[in-house]
Amino acid sequence: MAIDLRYTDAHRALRAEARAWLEANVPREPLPSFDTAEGFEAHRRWEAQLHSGRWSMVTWPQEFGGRGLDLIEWLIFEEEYYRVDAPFRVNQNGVFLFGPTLMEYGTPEQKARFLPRLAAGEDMWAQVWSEPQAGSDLAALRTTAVRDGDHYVINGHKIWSTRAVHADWGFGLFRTDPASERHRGLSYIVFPLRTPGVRIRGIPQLDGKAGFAEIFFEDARVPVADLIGGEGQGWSIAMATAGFERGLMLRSPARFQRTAQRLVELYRRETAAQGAAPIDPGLGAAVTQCWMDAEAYALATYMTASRLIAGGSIGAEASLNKVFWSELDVAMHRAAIALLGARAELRAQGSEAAAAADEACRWMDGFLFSLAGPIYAGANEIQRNIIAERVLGLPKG
Amino acid sequence: MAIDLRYTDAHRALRAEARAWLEANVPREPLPSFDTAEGFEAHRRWEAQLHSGRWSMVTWPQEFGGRGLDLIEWLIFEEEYYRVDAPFRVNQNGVFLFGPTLMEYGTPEQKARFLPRLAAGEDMWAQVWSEPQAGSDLAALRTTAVRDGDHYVINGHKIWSTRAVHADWGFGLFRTDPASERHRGLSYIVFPLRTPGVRIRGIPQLDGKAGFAEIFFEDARVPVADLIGGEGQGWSIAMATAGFERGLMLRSPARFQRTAQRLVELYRRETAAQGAAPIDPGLGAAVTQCWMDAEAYALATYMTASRLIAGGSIGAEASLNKVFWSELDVAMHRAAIALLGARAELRAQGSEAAAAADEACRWMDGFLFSLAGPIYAGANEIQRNIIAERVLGLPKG
Amino acid sequence: MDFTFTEEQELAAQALRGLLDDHCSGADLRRAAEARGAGAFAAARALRRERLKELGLAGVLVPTSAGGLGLAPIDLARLAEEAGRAALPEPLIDVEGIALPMLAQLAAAAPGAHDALAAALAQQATVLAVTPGSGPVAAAVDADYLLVGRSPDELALHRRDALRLTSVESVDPLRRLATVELTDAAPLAVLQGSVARQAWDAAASRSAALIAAQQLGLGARMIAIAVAYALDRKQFGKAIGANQAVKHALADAQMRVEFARPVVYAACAALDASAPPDASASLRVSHAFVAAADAADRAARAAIQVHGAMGYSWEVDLQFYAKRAWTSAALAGGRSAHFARLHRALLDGSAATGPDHLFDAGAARA
Amino acid sequence: MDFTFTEEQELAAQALRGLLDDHCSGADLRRAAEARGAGAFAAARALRRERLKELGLAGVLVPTSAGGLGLAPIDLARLAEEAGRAALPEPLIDVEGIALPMLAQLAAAAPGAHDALAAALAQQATVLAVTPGSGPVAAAVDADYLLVGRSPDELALHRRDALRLTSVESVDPLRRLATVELTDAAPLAVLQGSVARQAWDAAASRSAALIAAQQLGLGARMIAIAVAYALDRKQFGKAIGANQAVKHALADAQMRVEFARPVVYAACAALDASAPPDASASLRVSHAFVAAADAADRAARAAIQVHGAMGYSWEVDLQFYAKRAWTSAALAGGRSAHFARLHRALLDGSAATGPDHLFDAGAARA
Repeated sequence: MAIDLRYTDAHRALRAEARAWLEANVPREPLPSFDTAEGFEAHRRWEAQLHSGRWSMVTWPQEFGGRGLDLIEWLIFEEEYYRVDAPFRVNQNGVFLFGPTLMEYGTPEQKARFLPRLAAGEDMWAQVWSEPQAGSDLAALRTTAVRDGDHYVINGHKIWSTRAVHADWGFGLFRTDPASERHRGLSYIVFPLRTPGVRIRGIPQLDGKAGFAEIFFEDARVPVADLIGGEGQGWSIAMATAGFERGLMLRSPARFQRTAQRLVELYRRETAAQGAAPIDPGLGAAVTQCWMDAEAYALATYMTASRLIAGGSIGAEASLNKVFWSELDVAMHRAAIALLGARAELRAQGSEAAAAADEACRWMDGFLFSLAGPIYAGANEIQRNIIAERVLGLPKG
Repeated sequence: MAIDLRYTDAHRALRAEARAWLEANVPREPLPSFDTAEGFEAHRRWEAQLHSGRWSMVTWPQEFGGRGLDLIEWLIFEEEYYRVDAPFRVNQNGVFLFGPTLMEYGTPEQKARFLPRLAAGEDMWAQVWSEPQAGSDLAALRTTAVRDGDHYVINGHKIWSTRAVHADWGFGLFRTDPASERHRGLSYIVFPLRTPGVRIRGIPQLDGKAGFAEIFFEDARVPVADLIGGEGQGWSIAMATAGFERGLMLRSPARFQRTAQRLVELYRRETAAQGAAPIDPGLGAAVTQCWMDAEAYALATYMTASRLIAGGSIGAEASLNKVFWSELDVAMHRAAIALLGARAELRAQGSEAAAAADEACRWMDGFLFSLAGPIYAGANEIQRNIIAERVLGLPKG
Repeated sequence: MDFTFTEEQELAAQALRGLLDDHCSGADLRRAAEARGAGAFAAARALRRERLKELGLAGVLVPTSAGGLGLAPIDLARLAEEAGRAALPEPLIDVEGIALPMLAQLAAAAPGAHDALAAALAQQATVLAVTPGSGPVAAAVDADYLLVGRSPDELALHRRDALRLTSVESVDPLRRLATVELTDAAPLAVLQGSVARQAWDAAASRSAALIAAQQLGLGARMIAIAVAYALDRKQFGKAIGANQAVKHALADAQMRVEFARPVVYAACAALDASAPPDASASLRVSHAFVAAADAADRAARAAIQVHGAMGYSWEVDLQFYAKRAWTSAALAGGRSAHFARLHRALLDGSAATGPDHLFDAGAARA
Repeated sequence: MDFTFTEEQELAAQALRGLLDDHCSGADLRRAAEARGAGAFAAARALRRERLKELGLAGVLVPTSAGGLGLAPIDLARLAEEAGRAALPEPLIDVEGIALPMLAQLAAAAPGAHDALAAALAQQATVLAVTPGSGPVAAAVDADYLLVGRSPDELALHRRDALRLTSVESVDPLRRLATVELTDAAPLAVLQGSVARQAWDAAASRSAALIAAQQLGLGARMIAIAVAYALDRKQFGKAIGANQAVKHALADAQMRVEFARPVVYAACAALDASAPPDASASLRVSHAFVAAADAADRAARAAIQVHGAMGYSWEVDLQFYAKRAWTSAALAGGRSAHFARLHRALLDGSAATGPDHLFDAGAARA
């Protein structure tokens, strides 16, 4: 162990292999938004194509369809992935949240049933956590799954389920002990989203597309075999999953570096186009700060990855990551919107694909999407409480 | 009534009169800091000189040594005052806090005893509010003033008493009913700082000078005649005073506009001196924002003054002012320190007067002083609570 | 020296607020947005338009000699604020604050504009101005007449149907944008040279100042929506509005709105209904534009954050106000250009600084 | 590819922290500050200096061929952090990280520097470098030798008493500043031309990177002080640290420190003990300097605010760390110059951007 920030030959070979495959396979035109039916199917095909190159879940063990890459290697792959603006991962909740959870807590039968189909891009998975009265307070969940013979009978109301409108399976927390309170009595259960008694209503986002959904359960029957881990263990399993989520896997630094690069390019173009007109110095400062922060986030991730490879773990400091990337993402998009001026509001004419290809549209869509960053996966106010309490040791409020 | 932002002929005459007097009388060299004995006496002489021109308390009624100016006229005077960098008002707590309180709550005898000497610059007044365990929670005061015949016997410990080291009189809140709790049982009492049983210890500030003090009371006897208002009315009287304090009188917009002007001048000089070297765009943005905010603060004060003249009142929105000017003051000084670079840390050689005259020293002293702004007179966290609860109607925490 | 509105000005604003509370609620905006040009809510829009006519604002900035009310931009400030507060989709402020005074200037020199002015003053026709060289224009598709120029040295009046309009979609579903192109049709009337340029300059300043006033209203509305939500929504056993993080974010937004307010009012007060502003008034307008845009943006982001996941959904009305605030920040030259102008004026010494220069020139009008 | 320190590096840092906890506490700093050159605490300082010698750091960046330890700047990173954490008044990092490698370069070419290098490696003499054209230098009054240059093309060694030093007071009472002027005395040794320039360039980068590392320590220390105070201090019936406003301000400061940290380490890792950095490493150093200075400044302001009125008094030790953070931000060219350099490199395209460029060149050393 010693700080040595050079890639090995194996790293370089991996990068070259990934680059060659991606350049040959990444769709020439951006795919339409995966929050539309058309876009979802296009992204689903892309997941299958990724799998055909064995790039769909590079950190998974080979037995489950992965390459068994370590986190540094994963970072290299992600850099190549975002370098060519490859499509966002429609199945990221399956790949990075459910899959790893199942590998840790699932039975051999469950793994055999779910992992190969997940890896092959055959099943898309949606997270089914939140409820209308719970929000960032997950322990306040009320939706019940009551045992009835070989089944759980689910009743209740879930919300903010990302991409559940078009996905195939859901994984979530349910109260299997209706008399329980708070963290106790919750269980981790998976179910097909088309199960009878499950009604899904898309919730349109700021951009009008139904990127998430609410899910109504009315006596929906789910086999007991689809319980993950033990009954009542849901909270501890979910906390492990939430750790992954807030941690690095879902937020590639490469994604933010690519956005920062596009922002710098936009700034250069706009500055050149301004000619002699006075320049808003605040924009130059904002662009510079954004680039710095994207670099810092990438370096921090390499440092964390090294620490994890060396046997360390991520704890509450994952909350620092969440706050940092989500606010960086807002800052980058705000700067871009300011640079674009009156062009920012214009929607591209015609198809979803045209919108995805249009520079201004991409920034505006990205801006609206970025505003969700400080909210989902544990609102930043909650994350800051966690940092203060668990990292710094300040008292509960 | 109608928005008409032109000065009247009377306004212009007042401005001309003030300008002529100030230009003839303001000390050619800046006075040494009033947190030193030498500087305090120099500022005391300046208060007397101001009074000789009838400029020491322009908004006071003529009978008490003022000019009976309204708030707009006061703003004009203050603009002229800061335009020529006239000395800070060492007796401002007397002029703007105690004096107006006494006019409203004092007996005729008390007014006759205190106001003329205050107006003439003979007595300097210090505020004696806070206590070690109270801080921003004034209702937690414990220092007692127990009635014993014609006297109150005071015991306890006050702190953060601004300029008490060199001043003559103190005004503050004491618990006259030792069994009382919170807001009840507090009384507003004045006393000579040299009273037997009163021990004053200067507290050095960040700059090493004793700008405030803690005061220990050990059986200090104060005549009952020096109670202001009724026994137990201290809280309501103090709240009125605190309203003044957070309001406009203590924080002339002119002061911040003058600082913004110096900042812009510094920025212009430094930018010119940089020549071809690259400029930090963040500094240009910060300077511009500071200038805007200083202008906005001035315009807001004119608007409030107009409203008050028309019969309106200041309520919890005074907290908006407090947060705004205190953060503006920090921002201006931070920008200046950044512009000065390595020069900012250097202390002037020699006397206090030399320090006051030195540009870099003035900015660094001002920076350190500005950091107290978000803290004193009700910390900004408390002010934001007040805004949220009393202006916006959000619930108590 | 007085910095308070007249009772008449306040009453007019209250009347407009009442009208918009009734006819331009969040639910009204939602219906209009979801109809997206489908015309299903044309009746609601027509009703709102009729009610707005009853306010009697037609020609508010047009000289009395030309049949108008002869008032000044400051008389529109509180009304613009209310229009912003409601995110009014109709171009009330653009018509009365920007286009009509220009049309009156044109009509004074060119008889070909008389009919259009008379129709507009009689509230039988809608007139909008299309800034030369700018992009798509909101509500142009609904106008009867358009003022256009091939350059800032030309001010020409056309019937809308003599121009080529192409609808463009905005992220703000209530801004019915269209690009406007000239055809071979001759204008009904035309002004050229410095007179035209001055008319455009004056219009640009009025536009920036009145958009800033609308931003004040948008900001205040979004804070009010967030406060209502924070009082209602419970989490961890208490109203989320009891959390300091929520309180302080909204307090900061409120502070920015309240300190943008006097700048906006002073900017409006410094403007004339037709003459271009002097340099000092022009800087104050830029200041107002930046301060109000930033305040509304901060209110929008704070309010969305307070709403949690709801804030990111189409389902809360908050989005209509937020999108209006963001798109407005790019109008009238845009926030960055105004900020850059202030920065340059400070750097080259042309901006007045110091305590005795607050009302140097900017307050000349009254 | 590895981004973890060695056990040796961590142990060395822990040893230094232990030493400084014992001999460079807040109380020690206070006594030193209040003595202000009166020499009353010379004994304490001498003791600390002796203990520091026991760490065996002398010549850490000097090549083994020249009698040093032959290590790299990254080996000093964690030590610099600890020096910052303690606001160490003695120039440990300036001597070992900046001056000694330069002296070794000089001695390799000019025999007149041999004695000074030998004495420094034997810990019998202190050597500091005075950047050409810069202002007053901290601790120069305590040095035995000074490296100076009339320009960046000259590197000359002088005995301190052959130069004219004039003490200057700093707002940071622990920075014993002096201006340094040349006299007629001939240097003991001198290098000229591009070799000298490269030595100065390399020193400037090491200086910026190691000051950034000290800022990390300062920031962390101030947060720790504020946390301790917020746990202890009660108001409105509870520890003030239970307030979200306090929590979130300190959480933000912590975040800025933690995201400056990898940048600082990467910058140190990209540097060589004597050769100047390439363009990419140089930008990373600027990034590290800005990020660390901003993090420490934010920690300072948050910690002062958390302390309330106490934070503004001389009586809490916090001030020593805060003043060090602020004065440090102006060293090594200063935070604004580093930020401006990054901005220009982005604007002219010379800075690498994009996901595959993170370790383009900056990580060459190892």
